[in-house]
Amino acid sequence: MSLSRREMAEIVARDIPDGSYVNLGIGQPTMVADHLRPDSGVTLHTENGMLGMGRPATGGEIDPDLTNAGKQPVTELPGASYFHHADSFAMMRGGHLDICIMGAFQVSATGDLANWSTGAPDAIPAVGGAMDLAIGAKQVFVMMSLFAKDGQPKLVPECTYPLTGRGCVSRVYTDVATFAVGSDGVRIVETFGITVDELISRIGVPLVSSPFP
Amino acid sequence: MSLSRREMAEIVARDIPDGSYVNLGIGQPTMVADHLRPDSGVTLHTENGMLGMGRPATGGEIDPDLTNAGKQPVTELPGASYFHHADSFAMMRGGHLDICIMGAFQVSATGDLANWSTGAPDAIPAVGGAMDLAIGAKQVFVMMSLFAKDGQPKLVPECTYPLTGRGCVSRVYTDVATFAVGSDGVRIVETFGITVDELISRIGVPLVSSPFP
Amino acid sequence: MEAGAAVSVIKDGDTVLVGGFGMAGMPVELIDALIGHGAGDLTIVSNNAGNGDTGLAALLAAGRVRKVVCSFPRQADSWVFDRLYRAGRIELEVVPQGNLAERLRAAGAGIGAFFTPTGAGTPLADGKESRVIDGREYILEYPIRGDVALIRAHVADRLGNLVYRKTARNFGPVMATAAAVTIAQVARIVEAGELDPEVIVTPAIYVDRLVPVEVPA
Amino acid sequence: MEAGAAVSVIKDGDTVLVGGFGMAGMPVELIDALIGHGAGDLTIVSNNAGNGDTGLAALLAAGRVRKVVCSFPRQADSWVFDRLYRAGRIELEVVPQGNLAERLRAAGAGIGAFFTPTGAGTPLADGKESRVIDGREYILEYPIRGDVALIRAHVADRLGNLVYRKTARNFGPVMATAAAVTIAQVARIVEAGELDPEVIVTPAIYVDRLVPVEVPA
Repeated sequence: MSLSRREMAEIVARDIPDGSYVNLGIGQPTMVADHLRPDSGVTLHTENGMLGMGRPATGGEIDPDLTNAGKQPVTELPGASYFHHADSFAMMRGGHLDICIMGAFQVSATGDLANWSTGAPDAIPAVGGAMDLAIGAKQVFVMMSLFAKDGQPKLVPECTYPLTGRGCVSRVYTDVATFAVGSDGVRIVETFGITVDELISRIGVPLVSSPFP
Repeated sequence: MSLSRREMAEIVARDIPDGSYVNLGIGQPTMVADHLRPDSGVTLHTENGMLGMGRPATGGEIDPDLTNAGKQPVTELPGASYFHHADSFAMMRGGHLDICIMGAFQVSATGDLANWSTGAPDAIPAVGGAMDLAIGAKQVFVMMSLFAKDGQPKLVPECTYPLTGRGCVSRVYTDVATFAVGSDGVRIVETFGITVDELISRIGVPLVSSPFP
Repeated sequence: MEAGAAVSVIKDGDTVLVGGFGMAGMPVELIDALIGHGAGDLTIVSNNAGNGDTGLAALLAAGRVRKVVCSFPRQADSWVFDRLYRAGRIELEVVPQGNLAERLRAAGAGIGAFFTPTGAGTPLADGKESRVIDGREYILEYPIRGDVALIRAHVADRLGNLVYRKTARNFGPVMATAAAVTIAQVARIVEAGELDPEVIVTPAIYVDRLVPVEVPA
Repeated sequence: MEAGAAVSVIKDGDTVLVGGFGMAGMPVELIDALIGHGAGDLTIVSNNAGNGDTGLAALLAAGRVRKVVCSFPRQADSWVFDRLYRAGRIELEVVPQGNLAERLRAAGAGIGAFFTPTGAGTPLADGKESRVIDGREYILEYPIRGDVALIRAHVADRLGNLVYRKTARNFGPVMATAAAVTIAQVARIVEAGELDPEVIVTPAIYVDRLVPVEVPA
């Protein structure tokens, strides 16, 4: 059976090595935090200027001066630090984060990412920190459903939506399979309720079924 | 009579507007600090990472972690702040300091500054922060004797020593005259024990004797 | 200084840097004073383009803004900007958030331009100079300077040294360096020497005017 | 971690960033450990090129350094460097101090290159790309990356968050961002949470190894 959003978050959390520095993008990726072991030593970065972000704040904990990148109130863990926006994005752009996790409209076979604009002519362009996140970590993990509502695959030979970053995605976590994107192509890491043959038949991207080394 | 080094420092101090942010270069310029009125509101910057530097430290005040750019122990004034080297030089390069005061080997009629190297073939090149200071303030004041030991003027039509910065000097304080360097040439602001005619005869730079506007 | 007097330095046509990320660090009282002051034809540089009907959104609604430079104008409650944009009554320059922060820093730091990997190969790089350095593609970005910066800090001393609170720090420190005149609203002003010199985030050299704004308890 | 074990990561041929401005912030014990460790053919990036016969000067005297990148090698007591340089036994790249700091920052911040006004029109710009931007001449400078940074801070927490003391801060924070491995010697290590998150200068993400070194009272 295909994965629920919660199960996807569990799978991603399992793949984050202990002690990693991680940025969780807005939306679905924030759910990953719920599945990190407290003793994992994983430190969360939020691009609005903090390392050591804790869980969402509730009730009396809510402080309007302490939010995540989605502008939701959060808490602070022991050992946290604050810094300004230029320092925060220097940390990202400089490749110091181990993993960024983002949603996507499309990912290409060469790891191109499209997640900021559908290119609709009447859309108001808004990119936020997406392009900085895309190039700003040693690894970029994408979380998305593999198929759009109209059944079209979102893992594609080449993105048709405007790009967020080129060749930046290393892993794609979807509801029916996890993929590793490398210089030699896209490999299936794991499937969930779908056969490799069916995956291959429904996606126009050449897939390698051998386990990722 | 020509000015002593102490008198030169007094004259420079007099020309620093109240409330200015000022960097005093190594050597003679540091003497300017002794002549600033305590109520002048002048804040001293030292490029090794401090605003609000106080007088030299003595005795028990000496702290090896608190020095000026000449690596001499100094003190801290109320309202001081510390910052790292990239921030300190960003402050300079960004034009936030009002005045930098430096020594010089030569200054040209167009405000070129030469003060880091005599170009001697066997010299070990060493620039420190000189080039950053030269371009790093709204105004650059130079303090120097007008004539070298061999009698050659150090205010010259064109520098023969390697440059520190181009067109950066706005005032030249010497033992026998103060000069203002502007886009229209070099004007004599004040003379000390020398006539304007003698100055003109001893310097190969066209001088304007009218008061600086 | 009173907020109205502080913002009176802003002239028609000015570029105004406005701190804040959402409401954290947003200098609401300074923006309100700017609305009261009346300057128009402004270019606003800020991370967002206004929320709801207050603050930046109110400034936009008052017709004072010619152009917005920001990373993320489109939000659930950005209806004022959305309406003006769709009506062709406001210009928009979208800048990736990190490039926005770095362009502001470059302005403050005297950097003429810099090569950034962010945005390379995307539509936001269209028309920009690009270059491959050590096998990676970069685009050339230029400084964003402000005539005035409006920021919110936590505590100032009388000289203008600033400390911030938590993630409300965000754009304040870089914007303070990038504008000819920086106006900071703060919850409290203390004497010089009361802030530990080791913890000052924005040195006083970057701050021109202080406006105390009481924070509701 | 003990100093010797910490610096054992340094290999022949590495580029080592060494903090400090004169003795303020100089990681003397880490340099001593590096001398004991024995790696050679090093490129040292530091503001100066050693003073007297200890620290960096001793490393140079031991013949371990192929090249020095610094702003100011020539000092009253830099006889070790002077001798090696005049004997043609060491390479020197002189970089204006602010360009040195900014090139280190660029390495840490993922900036591919930047245009700086410092040095334009001087012999240190020879052979460098230059460009006039808004009427001012700039030269293009590239990042300086280190394999290892050796820095001295004041207090660390167990995660590696650092605070510094006074002007001993100098190059530490930028060098920490610019190296693959950053080793900090500190006077004291406290528990996570004991340092105020608002005052941390170097976040733990930049620090790989901590070496406590007792400071003589």
